[in-house]
Amino acid sequence: MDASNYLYVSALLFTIGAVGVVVRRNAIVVFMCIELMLNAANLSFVTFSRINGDLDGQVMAFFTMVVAACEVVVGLAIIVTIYRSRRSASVDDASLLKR
Amino acid sequence: MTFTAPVLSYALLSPMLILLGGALIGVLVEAFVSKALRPAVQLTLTLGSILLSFMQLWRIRGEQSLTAAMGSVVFDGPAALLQGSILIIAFISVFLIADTENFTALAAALPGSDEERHALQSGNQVTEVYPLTLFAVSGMLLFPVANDLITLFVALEMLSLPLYLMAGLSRRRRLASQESALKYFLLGAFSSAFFLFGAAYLYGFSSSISFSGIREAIVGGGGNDVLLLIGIAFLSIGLLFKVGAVPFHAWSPDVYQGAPTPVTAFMAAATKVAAFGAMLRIYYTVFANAQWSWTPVLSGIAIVTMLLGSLVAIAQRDVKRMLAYSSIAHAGFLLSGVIALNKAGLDATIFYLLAYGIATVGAFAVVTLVRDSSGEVTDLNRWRGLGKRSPFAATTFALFLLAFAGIPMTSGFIGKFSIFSAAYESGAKGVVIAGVLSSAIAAFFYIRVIVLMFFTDATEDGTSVEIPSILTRATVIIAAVITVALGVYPAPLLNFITDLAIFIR
Amino acid sequence: MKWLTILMVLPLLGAAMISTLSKANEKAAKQLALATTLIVMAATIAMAVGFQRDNIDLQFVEKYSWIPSFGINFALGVDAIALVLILMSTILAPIVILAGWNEAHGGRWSVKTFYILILVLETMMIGVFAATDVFLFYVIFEAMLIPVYFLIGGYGTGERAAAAVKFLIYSLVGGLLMLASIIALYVMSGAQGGHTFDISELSKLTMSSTTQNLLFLGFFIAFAIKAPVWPFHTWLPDAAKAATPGTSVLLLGVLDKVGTYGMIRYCLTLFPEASKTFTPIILVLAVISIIYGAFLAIGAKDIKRLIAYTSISHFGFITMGIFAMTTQGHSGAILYMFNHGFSTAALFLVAGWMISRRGSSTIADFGGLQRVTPIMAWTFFVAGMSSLALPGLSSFVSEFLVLVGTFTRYPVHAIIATFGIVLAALYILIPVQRALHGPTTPGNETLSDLNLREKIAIAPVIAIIVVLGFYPAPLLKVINPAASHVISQMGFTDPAPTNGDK
Amino acid sequence: MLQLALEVGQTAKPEAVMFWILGPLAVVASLAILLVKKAVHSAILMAFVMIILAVFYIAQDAAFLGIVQIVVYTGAVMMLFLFILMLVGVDSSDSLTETIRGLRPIAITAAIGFGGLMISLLGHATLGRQALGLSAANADGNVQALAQLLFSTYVWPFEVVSALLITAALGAMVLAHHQRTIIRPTQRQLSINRFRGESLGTAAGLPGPGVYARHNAVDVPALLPDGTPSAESVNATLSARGDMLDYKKFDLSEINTKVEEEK
Amino acid sequence: MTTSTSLVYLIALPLAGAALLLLGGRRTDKWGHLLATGLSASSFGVGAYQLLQMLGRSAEERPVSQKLFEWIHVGNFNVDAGLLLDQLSICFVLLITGVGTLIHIYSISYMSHDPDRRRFFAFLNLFIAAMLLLVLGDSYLNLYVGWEGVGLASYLLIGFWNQKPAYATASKKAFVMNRVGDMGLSFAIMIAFATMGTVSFTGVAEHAHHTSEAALTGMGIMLLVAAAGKSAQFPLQAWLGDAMAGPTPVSALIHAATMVTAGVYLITRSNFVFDAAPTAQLLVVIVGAITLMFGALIGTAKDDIKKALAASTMSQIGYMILAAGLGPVGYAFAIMHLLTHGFFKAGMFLGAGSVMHGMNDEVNMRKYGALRKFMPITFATFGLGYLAILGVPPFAGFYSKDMIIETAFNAGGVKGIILGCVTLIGAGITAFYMTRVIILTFTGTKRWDEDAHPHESPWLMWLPMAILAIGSVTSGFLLSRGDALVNWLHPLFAHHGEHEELLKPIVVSGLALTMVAIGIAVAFLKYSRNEVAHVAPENVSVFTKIARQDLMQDRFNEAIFMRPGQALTATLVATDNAVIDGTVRGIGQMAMGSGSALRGIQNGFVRSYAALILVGAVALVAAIWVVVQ
Repeated sequence: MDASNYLYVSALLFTIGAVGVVVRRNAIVVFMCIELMLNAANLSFVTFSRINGDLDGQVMAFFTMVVAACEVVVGLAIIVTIYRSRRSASVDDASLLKR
Repeated sequence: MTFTAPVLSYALLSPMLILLGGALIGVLVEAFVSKALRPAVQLTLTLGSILLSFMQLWRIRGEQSLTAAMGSVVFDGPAALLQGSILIIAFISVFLIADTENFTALAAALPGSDEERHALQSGNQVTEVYPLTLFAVSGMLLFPVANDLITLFVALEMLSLPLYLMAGLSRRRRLASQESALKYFLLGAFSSAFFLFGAAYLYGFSSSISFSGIREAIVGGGGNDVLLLIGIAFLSIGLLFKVGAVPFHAWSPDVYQGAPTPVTAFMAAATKVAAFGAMLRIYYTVFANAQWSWTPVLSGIAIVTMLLGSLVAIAQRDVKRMLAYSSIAHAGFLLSGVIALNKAGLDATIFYLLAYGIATVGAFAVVTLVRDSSGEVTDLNRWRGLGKRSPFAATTFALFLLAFAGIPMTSGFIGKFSIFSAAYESGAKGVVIAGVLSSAIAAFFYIRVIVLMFFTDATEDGTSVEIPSILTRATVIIAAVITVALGVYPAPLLNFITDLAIFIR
Repeated sequence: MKWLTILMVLPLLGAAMISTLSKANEKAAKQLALATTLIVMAATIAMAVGFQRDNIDLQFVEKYSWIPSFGINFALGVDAIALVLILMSTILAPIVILAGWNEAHGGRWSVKTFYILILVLETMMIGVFAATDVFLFYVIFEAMLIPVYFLIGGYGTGERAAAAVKFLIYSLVGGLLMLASIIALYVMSGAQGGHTFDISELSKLTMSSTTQNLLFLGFFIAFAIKAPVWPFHTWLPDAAKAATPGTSVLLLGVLDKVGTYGMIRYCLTLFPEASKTFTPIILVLAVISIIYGAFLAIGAKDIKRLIAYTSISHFGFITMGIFAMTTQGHSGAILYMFNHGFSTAALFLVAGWMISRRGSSTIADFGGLQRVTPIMAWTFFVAGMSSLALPGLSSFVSEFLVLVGTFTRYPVHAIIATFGIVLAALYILIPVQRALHGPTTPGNETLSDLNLREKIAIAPVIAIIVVLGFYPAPLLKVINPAASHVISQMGFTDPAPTNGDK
Repeated sequence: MLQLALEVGQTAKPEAVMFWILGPLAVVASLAILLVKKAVHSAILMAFVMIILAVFYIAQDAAFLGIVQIVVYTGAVMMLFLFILMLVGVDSSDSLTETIRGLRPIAITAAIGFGGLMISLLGHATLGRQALGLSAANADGNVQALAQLLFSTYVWPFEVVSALLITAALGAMVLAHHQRTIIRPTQRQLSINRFRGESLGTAAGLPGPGVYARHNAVDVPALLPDGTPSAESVNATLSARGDMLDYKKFDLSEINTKVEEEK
Repeated sequence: MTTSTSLVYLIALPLAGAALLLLGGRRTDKWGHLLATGLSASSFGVGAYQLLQMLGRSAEERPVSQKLFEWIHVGNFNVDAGLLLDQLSICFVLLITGVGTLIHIYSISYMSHDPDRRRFFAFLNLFIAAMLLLVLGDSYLNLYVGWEGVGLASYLLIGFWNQKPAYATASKKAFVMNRVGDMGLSFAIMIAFATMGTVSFTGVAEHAHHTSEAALTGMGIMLLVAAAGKSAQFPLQAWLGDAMAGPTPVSALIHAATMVTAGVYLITRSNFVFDAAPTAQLLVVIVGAITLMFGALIGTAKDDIKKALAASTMSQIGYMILAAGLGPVGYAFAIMHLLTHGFFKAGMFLGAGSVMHGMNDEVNMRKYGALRKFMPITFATFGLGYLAILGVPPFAGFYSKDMIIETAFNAGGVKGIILGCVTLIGAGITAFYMTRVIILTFTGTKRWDEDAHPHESPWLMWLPMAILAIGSVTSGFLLSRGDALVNWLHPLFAHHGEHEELLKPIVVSGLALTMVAIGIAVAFLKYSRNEVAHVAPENVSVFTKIARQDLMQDRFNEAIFMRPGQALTATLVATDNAVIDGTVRGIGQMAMGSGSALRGIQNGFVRSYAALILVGAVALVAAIWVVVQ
């Protein structure tokens, strides 16, 4: 089987994630879509790692996971704070700042 | 399988290590020092770490090494200059952060709740901002010296995460502040994903995640460039997002406005230095040989960025938003230094970064001074007649604006001149013309603010200017002095930069 | 002796001393400012005495390294053109201060600030003419906008803020165009043997004609805005109307000269070929300025705007003289710059006194002043005569030289421009008739005549106007070598008498 | 098409089968994330996609990552998401109608353009070198090889990531931790306060609202034995909100408290 | 050429007087007029001395020059402040200082009640100085200084009573129309410099013969324009009538005897140009002829005594210009008529001033009448002037005017006949309107207002009148005796071949006298026999109406220059604001507008921002796709 097929999946997942960020209003879902994008990137790393025959890509993917975990902590903390203040998790409600 | 222990050259890493150590101690201080003592201890600790870090940096400024941390970190002249600039900016920004009026007393408390009121009355302070700042600064120091994609990504997140958090800690208008944190965070993470995706393709193209490996792959050629181009494009999105280039700029006005002003100052100045530092290294060393592919696109982005930043700034009614758009325009100017891709461009960009960063901190510092009973007043209409009520604030603000506008005798002019001449030298005449044009547009709104402050009479509600704390005043004065000094006699710094700013590969 | 540096430092010292005074001590600030400018004037005259007038090289040259990495020097030096303009500036400064003794009082800020700004401006006025490094010139060219901006916006009248902004924006836009050209020059100098901003080095650059044309335009438009040449002139009437009379004198008398001075010093020297290419267009613009400025002056209802428009007309003459490329035109233009400084000063200062007494600058509000305030009226009249270039007054010599110099090469332009002298009679005599003649109209009966201070201030101006009208030789002897040097460097020789091609 | 033609040995066929089953599933599931209304469902689908990715990792000789993906990512991170979803309201479902004008067409066009272009570009990509498998790199075992890299070549980022973790923890603390600004009194302290106070008047506890009052409502103060209304008897929140009725008008001291004996 | 060091005093003395009186202010009120008169007289003395010196030298040695100082030296444009006194200028010097001094004396009394008398004398002195500079300058540029100087002095003196708006307007009009002429002089100088490389009289004279006719014609026409402006010749004649707003001595000095004759001087002085440019010369003649008739016709309809005299001046100068245009043969006669005219016209103006002085400054002749008895001296001096202007032998005008008529006839061909007839008819009309003035003013019944108390003027006023009257009587005879003036001026002009005479001199004189007699007769019939209406009658012919309105000259100027000029000014003012400033503002507003529009992108929704990033990414990918394809 051709390993590049994984790349196509990765690209599709990345695209879907990116669109999700744009179309979904729930902050948590938006954030999940970002996670999907990160996962897609990871899949590319792993695939390229296999193609290139070295493990640097896997190391990078590992770091991505760690960093993503940190990001999730911070991000969810922010979302919760906003939710507590506004009683809403919709990103559209947070639009005081504009123009 | 044998394991060889890694060798780290601690001397070269020490500026970062000192800061990280300071941050860790700061976390411990949060846990163990009594509330009353914390602000003073944290402030001393933070300033001490930055100072120590700077002193260490000064000692090693002449060093060059590609293997400072097993190849993850490169240390050379530009690295020293950029790190030094970040440390200077951070140092005076911390003065602003130390002003108690800017941060919420208790971030977890609901806006407007009893709990918040109690916290305010008890003089509570979120002293955690100090270690967060130190973490951010160490991330910024790491960003321009990173020498592989992993370190670059980690540094990017390391400078971003504390800033996401700090953006939400404003004392007044907390809903807006939290909103800015959310926006900054979501968009930041979104752009990180692009960055990462691009990194993956660069890795796919070059079979290496180290900069040298990627550069060799570019020089050596091989297959076609599709993977490389995608990699460059997406990696650039992440970097351009950080510097606020159009069309990846949309976060910055909102975040600049919503975040506590000291954080805005710090973010606007230091992040730019770090991000442009990283860009310089990447484009000047890694992507240099693929110049044909990215200079046209980057030129287009630079032109659009300058023009849009200047044009939209004209229509702003809020001083922080106006400064945000101005910083977008400046990102465009700085991009022309990246495009230049020559020694003059490197020198000019580094000089511009320092000059602009310091003036930015100064300008935002003045913004923190203009207050009424309910906090900072950022509505430009209420800045009318400021020159009468507070000559100090108005005069220094005017000076910073003139520096932004690039009027001679200010650092901004030398910066603009050097960066445009570098860009012109490289043949990017369109960028220079757009730069000149947008400077003209930009001058319009800077002058409008000066008119507002000096030539119009105050409205009824009379914004009062609080007597600034010594530290804020110090920031303003230091920034003003440096801005003028670099405008009148920039030769020493320029020579210093010229001698030092040589990338090693 | 480092004359030029001394000249530039002296006003700054004065400003520093004034800044130590308390705000309430207005009188001391004024006296100190006056004393400083007088000392500067004396020093300038002392320097001018030592000027070798047959030496076409730069004199009193000084050079200090400023920003070595860009090849920028703090380089000063004067030739005859610069010397004459510096002389004019430093003579005008004390006159302006003395004449506008009280004009700082209506301002937004203290009297002290006003004089600090004036003195800083004087330093820059000297520097801008003395600079021989293009970068230094540009720095001062732009930086001097700032004090003027605050002088107009802070101490002016009426729509002062808007006028100040208009002035600044116009100038900045022009300046930025020039900056683009300077950058190009800098880069080219780097490619052709090392970065430099030395004007004589830069003039040796080789460049394609397209490049030269574009760079020329960058410089020229900046200067045309400054000068101001039609159609870049609309800032001037507003600024002149809003500014205090003293500021207006410095604005029209000195600052605008930077534009015409720049045309000679930078446009012609750096881009001789492009100058030739654009000469036809520029001459047309100059002629339009002459006629257009005159017509608008005739149509002006406000006395300050009127004077501003007359200046547009006069700057048209100067520009025409510069680009006529004959020694007569050139010398005439340079002399015109000097003379215009004084005739405009006279007009503006007297107009300023009239306005401050009457509380209005609308011409229609005056009437019959000759009976009420004869001395003021007559000084205004003399100033007006100088403005319309009456023979025997200084402007005539220069205006006629410009015309005759232009005629030998461009007869049609000169003929059209000459119609300006009829229009000049109208734009001066109309306000003279309305304001000075006729019955004394209500509101003017109790105006007071010039006091001693004002007489002392205006006397030297009138004296210079009259003396130079009859005896311009001392100045012309200084100017001529420089003017013919420029012309010959451009590769021009004066047209020989044609005898009608017989 | 990438000239990868990677020989994956005996696993070739099973991997292809696995890929062609799970690949489309992953795409469909992720699409579903966008389309389902309830955030919880999105989260479940997300976890599903992650697990599929973990399988992909393992299939591509990244066993360690596959495990980490399941344990850390799916197990911890996604659970954190779910936890927060519970906090925010698990039942809440989003409306999927677009409220920002013009955004949806832009998003769809961008998505199709982006996906289409990316796939088209990948189709054009060439590597210019031989594609290798990981057999050599993983010779000593995947985990060992990764450890070798992590603790030598990438030790610096590895160390630095710790700072990131601390930042995250600190950040969560800052935003979520309610520091006590007022020390909550202990039972003992309360007792002391009650009995060692200035008067013993309230030692027996505060009267409830409405007691002896003229009305039996929570916003009507109780009457003390002497007929005066007691402000303390009404909930502080009500007083703060100004919802309490003016207690003065319930004062009985002004009317004659002496009850006439019924004859 | 002889050099001298004393020429400068001619100018310096009156100039010093002007400066002293103007700067001295009220302190000089008491003796200022005396000083001014004295200085003018001493200037006359210097002039007389120079004449004596000159007489003592041979014809070639007579011109005297003096270089004062270096004036304008630029490249090959070299003009020094230099003076030249030759046979031509000495005539003018003596006329100016002589008549000028008399008028100073007259003014002492005439202006004695004016609080600003000192200023008046200052201006008179200024005028004398400027006029002397005009005739003494040795180059066109020096002449130009005097030329504009007299314009200025004239402006100041016409507007001396400028508190009256009409007077102020009149002075402005004079100055502006003079400036049109000055423009012509500027052009002439420029042409001279461009073609001959010199602007001095001697230089131009040397170069003239080898310069193309086209250039000389251009220069000549421009000189004619200048002359027309200063001498109130067609088409720049309109200002002279209004200039009568000034005090009467001014009219006598400037607008009769001296300044208005500067045009004649200029043309005569430039004889070398006109001699080589026949076209220009022809134009001079035409202008002279037109003005001659023009002035005469206006003169017939004016009721204002000064305006009638002004019209007469215009007409007489037309004679001179015509004569000057006839070339070498006419120059001397032009100068002769100029001199005699200087005497009799100045005398008549002073007479008019005397009348006005006695009549409460009334100028309307219809309110005079029968003043002969009350002002005998005035009547006598005025009458002598009248006879002189009519050309009755042996009064001055007879010699000068007859010569001009004669020369006109001799100009040859049709041109000669036309010119001769014009000059003859002009003489007749002159007789008519001058007789009308005499009748209306001095004879008939009194038509004064109630409060008028006519009386003879004091001696200080009538003495100058008397002296001038003597001049009116004798000057013609003296100057033409033995062709004294013609021979005197002869060295300056090109020699002319003898023309064949069309008519014998005696025939011309006869014809002229006949015309004069007809004119007088018509005037007698019209005015002496009928009662003169107090108010100008309205039921008059169209021609009279037009003549009263100065032959529509003001209307013409208004329609052709003033209105379009005002419209142009208004248009330009509007254009400046709307178009040029509007463009600038428009650019500003465009920037503002686009700024506001672009703000719309920043709609506050984080999802839009993300979409923007996504779109940016798509754009980048698309760019790559394009590159790769």
